[in-house]
Amino acid sequence: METILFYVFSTFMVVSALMVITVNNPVRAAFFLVLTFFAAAAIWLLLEAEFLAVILIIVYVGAVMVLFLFVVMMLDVNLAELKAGFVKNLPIAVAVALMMFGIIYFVVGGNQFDIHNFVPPERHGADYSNISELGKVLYTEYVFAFEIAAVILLVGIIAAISLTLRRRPNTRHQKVEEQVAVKGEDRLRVIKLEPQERK
Amino acid sequence: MLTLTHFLVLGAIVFSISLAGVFINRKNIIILLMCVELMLLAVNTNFIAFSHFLNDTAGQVFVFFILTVAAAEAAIGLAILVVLFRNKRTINVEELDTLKG
Amino acid sequence: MFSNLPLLSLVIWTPIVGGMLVLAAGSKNSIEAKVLALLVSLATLALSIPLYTQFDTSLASMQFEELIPWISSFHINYHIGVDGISMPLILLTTFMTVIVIIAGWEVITYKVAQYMAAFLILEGLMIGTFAAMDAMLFYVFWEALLIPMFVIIGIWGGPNRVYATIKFFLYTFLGSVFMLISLLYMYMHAADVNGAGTFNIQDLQKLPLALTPQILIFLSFLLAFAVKVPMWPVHTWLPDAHVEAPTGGSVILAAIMLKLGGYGFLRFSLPITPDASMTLDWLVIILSLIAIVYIGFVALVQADMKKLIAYSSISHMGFVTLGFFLFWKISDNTGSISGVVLGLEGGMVQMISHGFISGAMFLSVGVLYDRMHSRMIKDYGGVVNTMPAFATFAVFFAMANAGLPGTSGFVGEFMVIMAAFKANFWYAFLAAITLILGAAYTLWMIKRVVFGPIANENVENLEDMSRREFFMMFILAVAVLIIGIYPAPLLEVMHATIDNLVTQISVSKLP
Amino acid sequence: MNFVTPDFMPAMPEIFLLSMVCVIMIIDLFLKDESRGATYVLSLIALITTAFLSFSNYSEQSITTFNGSFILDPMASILKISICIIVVGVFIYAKDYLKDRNIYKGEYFTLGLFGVLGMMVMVSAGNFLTVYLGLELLSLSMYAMIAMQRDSIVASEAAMKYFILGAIASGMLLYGMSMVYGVTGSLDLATINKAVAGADRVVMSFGLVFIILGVAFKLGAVPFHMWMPDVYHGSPTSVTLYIASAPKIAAFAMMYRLLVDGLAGMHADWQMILIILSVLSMVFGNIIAIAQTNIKRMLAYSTISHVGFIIMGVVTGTQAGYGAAMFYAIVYAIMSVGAFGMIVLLSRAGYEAENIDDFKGLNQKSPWFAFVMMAIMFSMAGVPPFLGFWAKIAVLQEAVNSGLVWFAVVGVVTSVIGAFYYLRVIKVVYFDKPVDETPLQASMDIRLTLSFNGLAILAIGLYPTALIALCMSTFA
Amino acid sequence: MFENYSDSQVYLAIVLAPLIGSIIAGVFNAYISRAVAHTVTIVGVAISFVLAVFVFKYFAFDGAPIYNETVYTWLVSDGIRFEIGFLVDNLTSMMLVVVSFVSLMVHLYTIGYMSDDPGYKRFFSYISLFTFSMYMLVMSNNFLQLFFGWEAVGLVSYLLIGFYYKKESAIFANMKAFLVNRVGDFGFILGIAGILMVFNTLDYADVFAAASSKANLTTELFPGTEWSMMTVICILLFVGAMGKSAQVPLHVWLPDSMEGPTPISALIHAATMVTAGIFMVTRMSPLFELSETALSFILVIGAVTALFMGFLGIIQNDIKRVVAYSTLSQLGYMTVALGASAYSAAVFHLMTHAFFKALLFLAAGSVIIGMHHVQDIRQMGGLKKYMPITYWTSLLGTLALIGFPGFSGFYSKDSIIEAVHASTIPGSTFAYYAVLIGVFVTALYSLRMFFIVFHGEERMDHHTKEHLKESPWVVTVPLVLLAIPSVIIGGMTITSVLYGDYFNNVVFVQQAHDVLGQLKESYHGPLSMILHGIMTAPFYLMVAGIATAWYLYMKKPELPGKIKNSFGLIYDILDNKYGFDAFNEKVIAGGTRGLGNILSKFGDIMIIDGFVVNGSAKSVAWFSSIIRHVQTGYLYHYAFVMILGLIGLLGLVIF
Repeated sequence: METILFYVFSTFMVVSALMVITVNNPVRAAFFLVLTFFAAAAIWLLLEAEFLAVILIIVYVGAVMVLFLFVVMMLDVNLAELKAGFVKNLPIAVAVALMMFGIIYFVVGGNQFDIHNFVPPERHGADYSNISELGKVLYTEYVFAFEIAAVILLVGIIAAISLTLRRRPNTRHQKVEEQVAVKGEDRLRVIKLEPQERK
Repeated sequence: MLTLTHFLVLGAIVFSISLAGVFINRKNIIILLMCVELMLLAVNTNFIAFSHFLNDTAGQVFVFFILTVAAAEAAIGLAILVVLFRNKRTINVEELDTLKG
Repeated sequence: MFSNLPLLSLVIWTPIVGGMLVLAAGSKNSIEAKVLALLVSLATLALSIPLYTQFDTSLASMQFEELIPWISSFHINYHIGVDGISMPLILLTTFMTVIVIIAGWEVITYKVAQYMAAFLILEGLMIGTFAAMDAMLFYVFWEALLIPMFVIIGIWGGPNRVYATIKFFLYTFLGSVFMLISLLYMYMHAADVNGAGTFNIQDLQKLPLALTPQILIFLSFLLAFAVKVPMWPVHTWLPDAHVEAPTGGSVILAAIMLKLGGYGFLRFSLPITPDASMTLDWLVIILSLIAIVYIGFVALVQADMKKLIAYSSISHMGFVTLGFFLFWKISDNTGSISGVVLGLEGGMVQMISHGFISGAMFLSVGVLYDRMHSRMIKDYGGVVNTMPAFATFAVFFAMANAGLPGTSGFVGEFMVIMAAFKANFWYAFLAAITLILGAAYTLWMIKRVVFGPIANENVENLEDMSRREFFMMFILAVAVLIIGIYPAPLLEVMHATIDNLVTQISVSKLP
Repeated sequence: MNFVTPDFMPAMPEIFLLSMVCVIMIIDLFLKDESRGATYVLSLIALITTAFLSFSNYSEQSITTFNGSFILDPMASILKISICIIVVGVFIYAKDYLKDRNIYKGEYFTLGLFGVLGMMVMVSAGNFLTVYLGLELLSLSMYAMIAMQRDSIVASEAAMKYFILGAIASGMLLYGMSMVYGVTGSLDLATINKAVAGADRVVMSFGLVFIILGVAFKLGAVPFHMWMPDVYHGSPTSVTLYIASAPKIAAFAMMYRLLVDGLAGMHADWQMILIILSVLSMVFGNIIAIAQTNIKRMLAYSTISHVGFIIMGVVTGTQAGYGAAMFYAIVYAIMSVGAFGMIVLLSRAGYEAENIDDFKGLNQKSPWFAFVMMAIMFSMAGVPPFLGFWAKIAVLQEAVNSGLVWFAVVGVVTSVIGAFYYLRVIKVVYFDKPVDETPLQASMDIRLTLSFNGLAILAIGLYPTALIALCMSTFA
Repeated sequence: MFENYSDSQVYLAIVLAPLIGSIIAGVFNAYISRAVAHTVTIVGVAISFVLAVFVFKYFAFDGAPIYNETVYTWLVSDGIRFEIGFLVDNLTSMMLVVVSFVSLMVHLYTIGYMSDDPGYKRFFSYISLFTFSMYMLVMSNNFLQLFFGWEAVGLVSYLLIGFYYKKESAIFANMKAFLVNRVGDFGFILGIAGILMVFNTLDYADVFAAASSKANLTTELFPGTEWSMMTVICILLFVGAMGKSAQVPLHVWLPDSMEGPTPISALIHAATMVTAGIFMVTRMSPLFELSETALSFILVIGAVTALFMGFLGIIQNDIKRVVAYSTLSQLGYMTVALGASAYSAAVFHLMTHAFFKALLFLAAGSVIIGMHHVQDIRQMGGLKKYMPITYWTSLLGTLALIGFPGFSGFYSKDSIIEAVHASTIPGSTFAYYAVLIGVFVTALYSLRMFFIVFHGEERMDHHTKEHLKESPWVVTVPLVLLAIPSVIIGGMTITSVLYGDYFNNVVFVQQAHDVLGQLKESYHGPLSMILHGIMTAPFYLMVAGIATAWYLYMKKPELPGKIKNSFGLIYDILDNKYGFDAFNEKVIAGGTRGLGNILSKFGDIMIIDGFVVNGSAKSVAWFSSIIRHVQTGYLYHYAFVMILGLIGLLGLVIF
C-alpha cells in the first residue's frame, strides 16, 4: 500500500517538477511547483514527518508560492520572448542532469549505500505527535539556531521592504498629524495694507 | 517495501531536474528561482528520509530551518528581481550580461 | 670607541630612516632634501668606515655580529654580521651612494626628495642584504630592494621606462622566488635533522643534504643569483633597465645590485650546496664563458652607449662567476686546490672593481646625456674638442673597463684568468678573449664618441664638466687607480674568509 | 528530556551585537537623512564593543554551549575580533561613498551588522545547522546590500547573479550535509568527526564534495568563483569593500569548521580536492587578472588567487597549516579592505574610480596615498617587507613542510605572474601623469583610517611576530 | 756605487724621475707654461739617463752582481706573492741606456718639432710617461710587472698615435694599434697563466731556476693530443711579442701608427717599444731554449716578416711609412736571431737599430718640418742643398741600416745572418735565404728613399721651396748625437756583447743551439769581420741593392713607372700590403661585427627577449585575454562551470 502510494506521489512529483522547468508560462510553472509541493508533502507524510508536511503546504504553498505568483503577475513579462531557445538548450541540460543523476544513483542506489543499516523503523502509534517531538528540541537543543532563524527572517523583512518600497515623491496622501496640529494662524494670514498715496 | 533508497532516488531525480532547469531556462529568472526551490525540496526530502530511517529528529529540525530560510530567501530573491525588473524592464537571463570578462 | 654601538645596524638603518626623513622634509623644498640626503649618505659612509678599520683580518668568522629574535614562530632572527666577503661590498655601497647622491644633485628636478629618499632606502636595503646572516632576513632585504629600484627606473627613467622596470622587477622576482622555496625546504630539513628549523645561514651551511635536493636547491639558487648577476641567458633585463634608468639608477644597478648575485653565490650556493656545485660546476662555467664571449660580441654592435656598457657589465660579471666555480675543475686538472683561492678572490676583486668602473662609465654617459639628452653613439663625435677634462676621464675609465693593468679592472680579470688556466686551457682562452673584445667595444665607442672632429653643432656647444662632475669622476678615478696599483689591502681582508670558504666547499655535505 | 539553561556567556558578543542591531534599527527609523551619522556612529560603537567583548571572552580552552551548536575557541575569538575591526574599516570607508550616491541609509549599516552576526555565527558554529544559518544570514544580508543601490543596473544584476548562484551553492551544500547526516546520523560536527571512521567512504566523499563546493563558493575558489568578478564589479564599492574583506575570514572559518572540526577523518580526500581547487585558483585567478582594466574586477581575480593560497594552508592538514591559512585570511582582509578603501578615496560624487587608469598620477596628487597604494599592491604581490609576504611565507612554509614542494612552486610561480598586474597599478600610480587635477576629496576619517591601514601593512610586515604567533598558537 | 744611496733608491729614481715629470706636465697641464712642461720632463729623463749611464758602467765595467729586489707586494693570493720589483743586470742596464738616451734625444727634438702644436705639454707628458713605462718593462723582475709595463707602453702608444685626435685616420690607427696589440696580449697573458700554472710563481728567478725541471711536462689541449707545456707557453708568450714587435700577421698596426707625431715614431715605433718583444724573448731564453718547436715558429715568423715587409718598403711613397716598413723588416731580423737562439745578436741588433732607426725617423721628421708637413716623397727631391745636416746624418743612418761594412748595422745584421746560417733547427734554411734577400731589399728601399728625397729634381711646389731651410738646432743636435752611435757603437761593442761574456748570466742557450758559440771560433775582432764581410754574399747583395736603387731612381727615373705597369699584379699585391688590412677589415672586424649583430639581433633580441621573455609574457597575456571570455556574463554558464566542477570532483573522488 505504502509502496503504491509512494510511486503514485513520486510520479506526480517528478512529472510536475519536470513541468515546472519546461513550461513557458511562469504562472503555470508556479502552479506546477505547487503541485510538486503537494506531492512532496504526501511523500513526507509517508515518512512520518507530519508537521513538516503541513508546514510545507501552509508556508510554501500558502505564502511563498503566492508571493511568486504576485511577482510573476506584477512584472508583466512578455511571454513570447521567453519561449525561444528552449530546444537548443535541452540536450545539454539533459546530459548534465543525467550525468548528475547517474553519479548520485551510483552512490545512493543501493550498491554503495550500506542499506542494511537503514531498516525501516517501526511505525509510531496514533498517540505519537511529531509536532511535540520537534517542538521539544526546537526550543531547547536548537534554541540558538532558532534565534538565528528569527534574525534571518528579520533580515528578509528588512531587505524586502527596503529594496521594494518606493516613496513616490508626487503621490498625494494625508499627513494626519499635521492636519491635527494645525493652528488658525497657519491657515489665515492677516495682512495689513497701508494706504498708498496716489502718485 | 519502501527502503531508504526509494526516497533518496526520488530526491536525486528532483535534484537533477532542478539542475536541468537551470540550464534549460535561459530566459526567465523566475523559473530559476523555482528551480532553487526544487533543489531545496530534494534536499529536504533527503533529510526527512534520513531522519525517518535513522529515527532521529535532527534531520526534521534541519528541514524546518531550511524551510524558514528558504522563505526569507525567496522574499529577498523576489525583491531583487523586482528591483532588477524596474531597472532593466526584463527578467531575461540572457540580457543579464552587462558584467562579464 | 664604537665597541658598544650596534654599528652594523646603524649602517643599515641610518640611510633608511634618513630616507624617510628626506621624504618628509623635502616635499616642499628640494634643496633641503638634497642637503639632508647628502648628509645622511656621508654619515652612513662615516659609520661604515669603522667596519674596515676595526675589522680583524685574521678571523674568518662573522664580526660586528648582532642577533635579535625576530619572528619566533619560524625561528627567523634579525641576525647580521660581516666577514671578509661582505665588508668590502658594504663599503662599496656606502661609497657609491654618496657618489650617486652627488650625481643627482642638479640633474634631478622632478620629485627630488623622493629620488634621494629612494636611493637612501635602497642603500640601507642593499647593506642589509650583504650583512644578513639569516636567510629569511636576507631574502626580505633582497626582495625589498626591488621596490626602490622599481620606482627609480619607473619615475625618473627614460621613455621606455615602464617596460624596462616591470621587466626588471618580474625577472628578478621570478628568479628569486625559487630560492625562497629552497630556503623553506632547508628550514624543514633542518627541523628534521636538528629538531628545530633554522634560517641561520651558517647553520644551513652545515646542514647535510642528499645530492638530489642539493641539486634542486643549487638550481634554484642559480636562477636567483644568475638573474641578478646577470648570467647568460637571463641577462636581457639588464640592458633595458640600464638604458631606461636615470644615471644614478644605472650606477647603483651596475655597481652594487649586480654584486648581490655574486655575493649570493659565495654565501649560499657554494657553501650550502657544495656537492651540487661540484656536479654542476660545468654549467656555471659554460654560462660564464658564454657571458664573457657572447656578450662581448653583442656589446660590440650596440648603438646606445648605456646598452654597450650594460653588456660590458654582463661580460665582466662573467669573470666573477667563472672565478667562483673553478674549484673542482682545478682540482681535477692539477690534483691540488692551489689556484682555487685565486679564482674566488679574483671574482671578489672583480666585483669591487667593476663597482667603481661601471659606476664611473655610467656617470660618464650621464654627464653627456645631461647635456645632449641622447645616449646614441651616432649623435656624438669629437667630444674631446669641447670637453677635454671629460675626455680624459672617459678614456681613463674606458681603459679601466678594458682591463688595463694599473687600473682595478685588470686585477680581477688577471686573477681569474690565472686560475682558469689551471682548470683548463680553453677556459682561460675564452676568458682572455675579453682582453680583445673588451678593448674593442670600449675603445670603438670612445673613438666614435670622444675622438675625432666635432661631429655636429650640439657637440660644439658642449660645456666641460662642472666642478661637481669633476669631483665624482676624480674620486672614482682615484679609487680605480689605487685598487689597480696596490690591491693587496683589499685582498688582505678577505683571505681568512675565503680560506674558510674553501674549507667549507671541499667538505662534502652528503649525509 | 531535561532542559538545562545554556551558558549564554560565551555567546555574549553575538547577543550584544544582535541587541545593538535591533536598537540601531529602531533608532534609525526615527532619524532623518541628515542625521544618519548617528546610525553610523552607533554601528561603529557596536562593532568595537563586540570586538572588545570577544576579546574579553577569549579562552584558551574550547568551550561549547547551546548543546554543541556554539563553539568558543581561540580561533573563534581572534577571527571575530578581526571581523569586527575589518568591518569598522569598511563602514568608515563606505560612509562618504554612500552619502555621495544617495544611498546613505540605515539599512546599509543594519544589514552590514547582521552580516557580521552571520559571520560570527559561522565562526563559532558547532554543527551543520549553525554553519548553514550563519552562512545564510551573511549571504542574505549581502544580497540585499548589493541591491540596495536600486537605481544601478549593474548593482541589481550583480545582486541577482550572486543570489541565484549563492542559492544553488547553498542548495548543494545542504545536499552534501544531508548525505553526511545520513551516513553519520548526526549534525553535530564533533559527533560527525568521531563517526567518520566507521562511515561509508563513498557516500562520505560524495557528501564531502558537495560540502567543499559550498565552502569553495563562499571563498571564491575556481571553478566556483564565477560570481566573484561580476559581483565585485557590479556592487557599489561600499559593498564590494564589505564582500571582499571580512566574509573571506568567515569562509575560512567555515572551511575549518566543516573540514577539520567535522571531517578531519576525510583529510586524504579533501586534501586532493583542495589542492586542485587551490592550483586552479592561483593559476586562473592570476592569469585572468592580467587582462582586467577595471580595478574592482582585477581585485576580484586577485582575491581568487589569494584564496588559492588560503586553501594551500588548509591543504596541509597540520595545525601550523591552519594557523598559516588563518593568518593569510586575516592579512588578506586587511589588504583587501585597504585596496577597496583606496578606490573609495579616489571616488567622489558622480565619479567612480573603478578603472585602473583612474589611479593615474596619484603620486602627483598625494604622495602619501600613492605610497599607501604601493604598500597594498606590493603586499598583495607578496613582496617583503610588506605584510602579504609573511602570509605567503607562512603558507608556503607549511606546504613545503608537508612535502608538497611542487605545490609551493606552483604558488610562487603564479604569484610572479600575479605581480605583473599589481605592478601595473603601481606603474599607473607612480609613473603616469594624472588625467585630471581634481584633488582628493575624501574626508579626514577616511584619510586617517586608510593611512593607518597602509601603515599597518608596513608595520606589521616589519614585525609580524605577534600576529603570526597568535595565529599559530590558535591551533597548537 | 753611490755611497750615500742604496741601489734600490737609484733604481727608483730612474723610474720615477720621468713619471714625476709626466705627472707635472700632464695633470697640471692647464697651470704651467710650455717651458716648464718641457723643462721638467727633460730634466726628469736627463736624470734617469745620467743614472742609467752610471748603472751601465756599474754592470758593464765593474762587474756588479745582479740586482733582484722587490719594491712592494702588489697582492698576495693563494699563497702566491705578486710583486712589483726590479731585476737589473747587464741586459737591463743596456736597455736602460738605450731607452733613456733615445728618449732624451726625442725630448730635445720635440721642442723643435712640436713647437707650434697646441698639444705641446700633453705630448711631453705622454713621452715621459712612456719612458717610465718602458723602464718598468725592462726593469721588471717578474711576469706580472712585465705585463704591466707591456700594457702601459701600449697605452701610451695608443694615446700618442691618436695624438691628433681630430684626424679620423689617427684615431682609427690608434684603436687598431691597441686592438692588434691586444691580440698579442691575449696570447701573452695566457702564457703568463701557463707559467703560473707550471711554476706557481711569476718571479723570473724562481721560474728560470725551475725551468729545466719542467721541460717534459705535457698538456692535453685537444682531447687525445699531447703538447709540450713549454711549447705552449713559449708560443703564447711569443704571440705577445708578435703583437708588440709587430711580427706578421700582427704587424698591421705599425705602418698605421705613423699617424702619430714623428718623434714618437722614432721613440716608440722604432727604437724602444716595438723591441719589447725581442727583449722579452731574450729575457725568457731559459724557457724558449726548452722548446725547439717554439724556436722554429719564431724563426719562420721572423723570416717572413723580415723579407716580406721589406718588399713593401719599396713601393711606399710616404717618407715615414718607408721607414716604418724598414722597422718591420729589421724587427724580423731580430726575431730571426731569437729563433736561431742568437739572443745576444738579437739584442745587439736591437741596440744598433735603436740608434740608427731613431736617427732615420728624426731625420725624416726634420725633412717633414722643412717640407711643412708634406710626407710624400714624390713631392720632394734635391733637399741635400737645403738641409745639409739632415742630409749627412740621414746618409749615415741609411748606411748603418743597410749594413754597410764598418757601420754599426753591419755588425749586428751580419752576425744575425751568419747565426741563422749556422743554425740547424727546422726552418733555418728558409730563414737564411729570407734574410739574405732581405739585405738586397733593404738596400734598395733605403737608397730609393734617400735618392728621391735628397737628390734628383726638386718636385716640391714653389711656396714650400721658398721656405725650405735646415731645421733648428734642437732638431739637428739630436740628429748628430744619434748619428755618432749609429756609426760607431757596433764596432765598439760587438766583441764583448756577442762574443764576450756580457750576457753570460742573462742569456741561456742550450749547447745544441749555440750558434754564436760556433761563430765565435771564426771571429777575430771587428776589423777582420769587415774584411770577411766584404767577401760574403750579403755585401754583394747590398751593393746590388744600392746599384739598383741608383739606376732606377737616379739614372733612369722613368723606369720604375714602367716596371710598375708591366708587373701590375705584383704591384697590386704589394700596394695592398698582401691584403692583410683588407682581410682584417672585412673578415676579422667585419666578421666580429657581423657575429655581434647576429648574436644581438637574433640571440638576444629575438630568441631570449622576443621569444622566451616577451613571448612568455605575451602568451600569458594572450591566454588571459582569451580565458577571460569564459566569464561570459551568463548565469547559466556560471552555473554550468560550477556543476561541471562538481561533477569533475565527484568523478575524481568516487571513481
